[in-house]
Amino acid sequence: MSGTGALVVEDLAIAIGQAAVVDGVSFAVAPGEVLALVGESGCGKSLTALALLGLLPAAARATRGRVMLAGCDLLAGDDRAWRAVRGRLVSIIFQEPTASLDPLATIGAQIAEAYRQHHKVSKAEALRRARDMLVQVGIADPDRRLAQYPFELSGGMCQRVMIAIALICRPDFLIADEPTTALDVTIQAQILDLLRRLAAERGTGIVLITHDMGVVADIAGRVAVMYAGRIVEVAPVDALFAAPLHPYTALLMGSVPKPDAVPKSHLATIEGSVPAPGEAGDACRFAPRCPKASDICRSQAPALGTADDSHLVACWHPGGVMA
Amino acid sequence: MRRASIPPAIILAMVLLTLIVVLAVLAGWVAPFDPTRQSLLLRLKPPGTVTASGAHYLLGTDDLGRDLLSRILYGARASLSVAALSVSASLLIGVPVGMLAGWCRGWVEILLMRLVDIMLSIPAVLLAVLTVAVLGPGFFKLVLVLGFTRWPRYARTAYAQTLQVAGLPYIRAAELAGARAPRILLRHVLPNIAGPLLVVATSEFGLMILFEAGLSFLGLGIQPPAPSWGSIMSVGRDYVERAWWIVAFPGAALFGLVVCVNVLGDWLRDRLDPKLHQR
Amino acid sequence: MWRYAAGRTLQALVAILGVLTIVFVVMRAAGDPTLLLVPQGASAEAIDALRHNLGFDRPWIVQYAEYLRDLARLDLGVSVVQHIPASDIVASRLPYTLELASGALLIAAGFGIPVGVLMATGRGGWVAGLLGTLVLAGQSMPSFLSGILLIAVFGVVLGWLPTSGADDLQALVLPSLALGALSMASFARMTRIAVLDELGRDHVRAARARGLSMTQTVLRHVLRNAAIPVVTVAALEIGNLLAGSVIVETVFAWPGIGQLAIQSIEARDFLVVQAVVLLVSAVHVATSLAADLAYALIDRRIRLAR
Amino acid sequence: MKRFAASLGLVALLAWGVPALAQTAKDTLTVDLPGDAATLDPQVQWDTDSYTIYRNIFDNLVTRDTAGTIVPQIASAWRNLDDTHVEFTLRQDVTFHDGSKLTADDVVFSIKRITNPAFNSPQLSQFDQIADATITAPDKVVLSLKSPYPVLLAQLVKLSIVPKADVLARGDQAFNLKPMGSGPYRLREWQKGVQTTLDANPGYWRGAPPFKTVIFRAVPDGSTRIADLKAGKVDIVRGLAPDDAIALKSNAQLQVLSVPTERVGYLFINAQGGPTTDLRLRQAIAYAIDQQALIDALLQGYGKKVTSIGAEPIFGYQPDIKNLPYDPAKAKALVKEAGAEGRELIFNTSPAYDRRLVEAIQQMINDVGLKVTINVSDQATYLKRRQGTPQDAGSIAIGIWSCACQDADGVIFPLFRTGSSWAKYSNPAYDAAVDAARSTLDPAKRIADYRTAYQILRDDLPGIGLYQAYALYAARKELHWQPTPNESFFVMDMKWQ
Repeated sequence: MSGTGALVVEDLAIAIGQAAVVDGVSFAVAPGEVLALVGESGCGKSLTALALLGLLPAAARATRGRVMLAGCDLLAGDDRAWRAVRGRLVSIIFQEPTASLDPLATIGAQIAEAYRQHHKVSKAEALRRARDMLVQVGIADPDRRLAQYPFELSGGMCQRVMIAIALICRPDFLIADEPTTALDVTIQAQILDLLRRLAAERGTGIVLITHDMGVVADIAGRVAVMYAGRIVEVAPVDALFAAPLHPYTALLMGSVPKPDAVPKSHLATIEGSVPAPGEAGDACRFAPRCPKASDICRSQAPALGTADDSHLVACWHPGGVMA
Repeated sequence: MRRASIPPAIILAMVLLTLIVVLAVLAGWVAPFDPTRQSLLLRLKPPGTVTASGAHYLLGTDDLGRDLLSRILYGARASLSVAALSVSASLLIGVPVGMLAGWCRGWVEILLMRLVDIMLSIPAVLLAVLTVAVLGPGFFKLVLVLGFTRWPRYARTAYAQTLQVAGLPYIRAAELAGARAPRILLRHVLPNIAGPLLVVATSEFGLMILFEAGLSFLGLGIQPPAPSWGSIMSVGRDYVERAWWIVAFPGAALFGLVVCVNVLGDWLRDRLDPKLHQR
Repeated sequence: MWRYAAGRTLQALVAILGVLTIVFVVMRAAGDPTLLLVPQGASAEAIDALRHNLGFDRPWIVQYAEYLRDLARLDLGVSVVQHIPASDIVASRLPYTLELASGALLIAAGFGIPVGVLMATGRGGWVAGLLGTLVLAGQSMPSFLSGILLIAVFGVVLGWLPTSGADDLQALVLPSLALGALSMASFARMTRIAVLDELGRDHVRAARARGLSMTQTVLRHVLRNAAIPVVTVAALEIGNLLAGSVIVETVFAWPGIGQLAIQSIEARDFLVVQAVVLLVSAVHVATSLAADLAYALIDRRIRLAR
Repeated sequence: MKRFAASLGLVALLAWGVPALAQTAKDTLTVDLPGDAATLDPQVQWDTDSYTIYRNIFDNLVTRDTAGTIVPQIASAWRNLDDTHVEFTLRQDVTFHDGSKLTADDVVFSIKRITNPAFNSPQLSQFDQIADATITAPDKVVLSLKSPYPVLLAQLVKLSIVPKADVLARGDQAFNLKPMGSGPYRLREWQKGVQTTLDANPGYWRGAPPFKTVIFRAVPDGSTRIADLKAGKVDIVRGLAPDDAIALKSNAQLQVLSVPTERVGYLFINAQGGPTTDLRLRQAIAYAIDQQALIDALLQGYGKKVTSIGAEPIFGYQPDIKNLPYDPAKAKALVKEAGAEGRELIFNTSPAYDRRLVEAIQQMINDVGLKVTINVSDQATYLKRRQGTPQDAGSIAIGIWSCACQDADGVIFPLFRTGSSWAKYSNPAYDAAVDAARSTLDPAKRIADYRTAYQILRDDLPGIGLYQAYALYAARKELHWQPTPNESFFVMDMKWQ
């Protein structure tokens, strides 16, 4: 651990055009911690992840907030500053491992490239380190793999390669954006295991983005629930599973089968649809779908407030279980 | 994101293009002279010439003493309609052929695509010259010739795109749901392949004007004395030193048109391209 | 794969035969060369006699059968105008055509591709806009005009380059520019689309996430991938450049296939036209075949990877 | 981008570094022609570019001097034995480029070769009146004719003498590619489609040729030819437009060489098909055309008004039989009288004819109440139509005619004689006159016959003479040369000072 402290996101807002798609998101990840960022697709969690690395697509931009690492605001930095961070302090892995590798470059070249980007070493030296890294992520026969092209590898293998790329510079933080969604079940477990060990043994702080509560239950330490661009609840995983305070979380939980059931599960359908960005006005964004919505919900958005020391929720009527 | 504001360059291009089209359509009202009216005593007069009788030649005269401005305005009509009609003709032939080949596969594909190969490998200029020789010259024959020689490019694009799109899950779903092929092709495939076709069509638009110009240079374009931008320029090139205005003005007009059409084509394609909107 | 290649080759041969047949028919429909060969004052009888002796009064189908028979023996016939085997005439022009086509391709790709990359990566930048506009200028000037302007400026006024002819490599510069300018815009737009496409892919984002700068990413990961569609279209452009150079060759007195083709058509020198068409369509069909085969090969890999 | 600019600069530097060729001793004359020679065998191709080149390699039986008079070349003298037999006396001091002597055998071979129908010479029609050629003495050849043929000598100007032994030894095809003659220049290299290089024949019987080397380049575009000349790449160019000639006059290093030729610009009017079968319309067209305006404005004076289809250098031309004058009012009246206002006339043409002339004539005829539609096709199609049936030939067409024989027999005979492929006109009286003029050797009688013929043409108007065309060349100032009315291009007659 290089000891840069926590990765802190404060009041982050992202807009596409005039529409705010992420609005006032704040959270922090400590070294060695696994924070799960959960929510339906389109809730802004992937954009938040990309913002942490300054990789927002051209159409989107961060309009407010800070991303603090080692006392610096990354959002205030220029591209050069970002490049120093990416891959060295913070890395990211994506949902589609096969698509995330350059189809025309060898595995070895791509891993070595990541190392050489931040270390002045020879190609041979970088390749040696790439080989070590492949071993660490559990790839057998690393020498052969180094010379292979992505299309010759399976999806799970590719994700291991992605992780190897992400970790080769020993970053303090790893953003994992739905890392297992595209993989089949057994591989999924192996990858999650790899991430868990990473956090435990290396002290890497992990932000795990997922919509899969099963995955959350499996490895997360803390959970932040996002809904329509806002964080609606933050809690340690046990507390959240024991007593979700936000109606949305509760609904999400309700849709999760018991841990011993099939692990790959999705959110149950929740009636109604997410409001389009900018459409909600001042109201609580969940109000249209919320069974407990009252007048105040429809006129004023609730702030993220403390329910108990480690449990935060943004709701006018927190707690209780729905009928 | 869906309603991203239109960049000023695009607005400028739209305005310019509209202006050119409107002027071409209104040539009969706007043009100060009959574009074919010669005056052998007023050959090669520079822009701004005013005769004793008070006739004002704003852009000068050509080698037969005709008013250049009027010729350019009428020429716009000819050039634009040649380009528009021949591009439409190529689209009408090429796109169905390409889509059919990409959709049906099998012998239909082989037959159609080999036909495309045949047409593509006959040098267009040669075919054009030969066809003019056989059919005789004329505006609609010219359009036919151009449309007939250029459709394979659209067919190839439509074919490649249809191949890609036909494999997409929702197309298969529509097929499984019992939708008929023509409906699927029209409703689901066509909108998906429109972007690349648009790029081809906008590229070809300018090329068709140049193509007509080339035929004019060889003496086989729009029949004289009717003007087209190409024929004006092919005359003017012989007078580049003595009467620069004959090539300069239609050249500038053509440049403006080509830039506008291409820029708009690229912009429309980007808007139609689903990939650029994801992420 | 071999089966596919063999089938495609066979189809290609049929396609070439198709081209020859179409051109044969259109050429005959356009009339024979007798009137062009005789002096102006020749009597009607003299004209008919020459036409008969040259065999142009026989039914087309007989002439066609004869042509096919000779073709099968790899005999392309003797030009009625030049009294030399058509194959010799075409062969003597081929090197010039190849030179000009490569020169033009170099110019078109050399300018078009970088501008296309700039247009795709630096979207909205005024430099890219300016360059893009310049490239489009190439597509908006007829080559008979750009050609004579290039000659006037670089040949006459500045005296830097030869005004015409094909004596040396210097003489290649201006015609290549004039011809290449026409395809430059195609290359730029194609590259722009291919690069935009590639920039939208996950592996580009992944490369950026490793700390690569935009430039590094484009150079190391985007260009190579974007090259595939660009090369395919470039292959199609080659066919275009081979024969599309009629006017450029005429203006610069460049003795290539294009000039030969138009002169032979105008002279109704059937066998030379057929020989030119045979060559051009063979090259064209071969490049298209190569592109298809390459695609079939690459496609399997890409599809697996994506 | 930068690198390209740099290499462009480098290329420029290299070009700059080549020292300008010293102008003192002129070794090489470089000529730009519109096209390459189709063949160099002088007996199989008769197009201007080919003969411009090959006539410098070969000698002809007879030739014309600068004034246009027929003078000896290989034949030193000739006389008519009777109406159908001509005896030629041959020079004995002429050798081919390989050193072999040019003999009567070669002359007879050349005549028999070109007149052999199986040889398929397109020029056959120029010589098909020759029935036989026989050697009567080592230096004497007698030509026997099918009938009295007054233009024999004028046609023989176009007969090049080829070496029998060489042609037979190497075959026609090889001879075409590397021809050998007895002329002032011999072929060094023929780069097909590019250029032809000739070397001087130092032992030429008429003296040493003026330049050691002559290069004929094929440059199809007129503007490029002028650029070549201005850039100093070439010394003389053929095929100059009048407007370009005017533009070049201000250039101190260049000159325009021009001469009125035997070539005549005329307007064909279809008397057998379409609206112009009505004589009144043909007359209206004749009244509608302002010859002088065409010559002044479009030909810039490089053309001379003619009164009928002919010109000064042509034997039989009648300057006093006048065209109808320019009188648009009369033309309008005639159109009205014929009830033909707004009738459509097809004006067939090809890129070979000056587009501006065509458009100007269109306007002139439109101005008197007819409606002319221009129909441009390539030359082959144009010829097919023009020489096809009267219905296909269109109502009017421009022609620029030369028989290279300077005789009315080569002009109005093929144009209007019944049965000729060009004629869309038939008048027995006219036929009788031109037939008579063709079959007598008496110049006075021939003149009288052509007078009759021209009078009939003026009355019937199957065509109108427009102007006598000029041959226009642009050259470096140092080149001294007088172009000739028959448009020959003999380097032998040039000088560099």
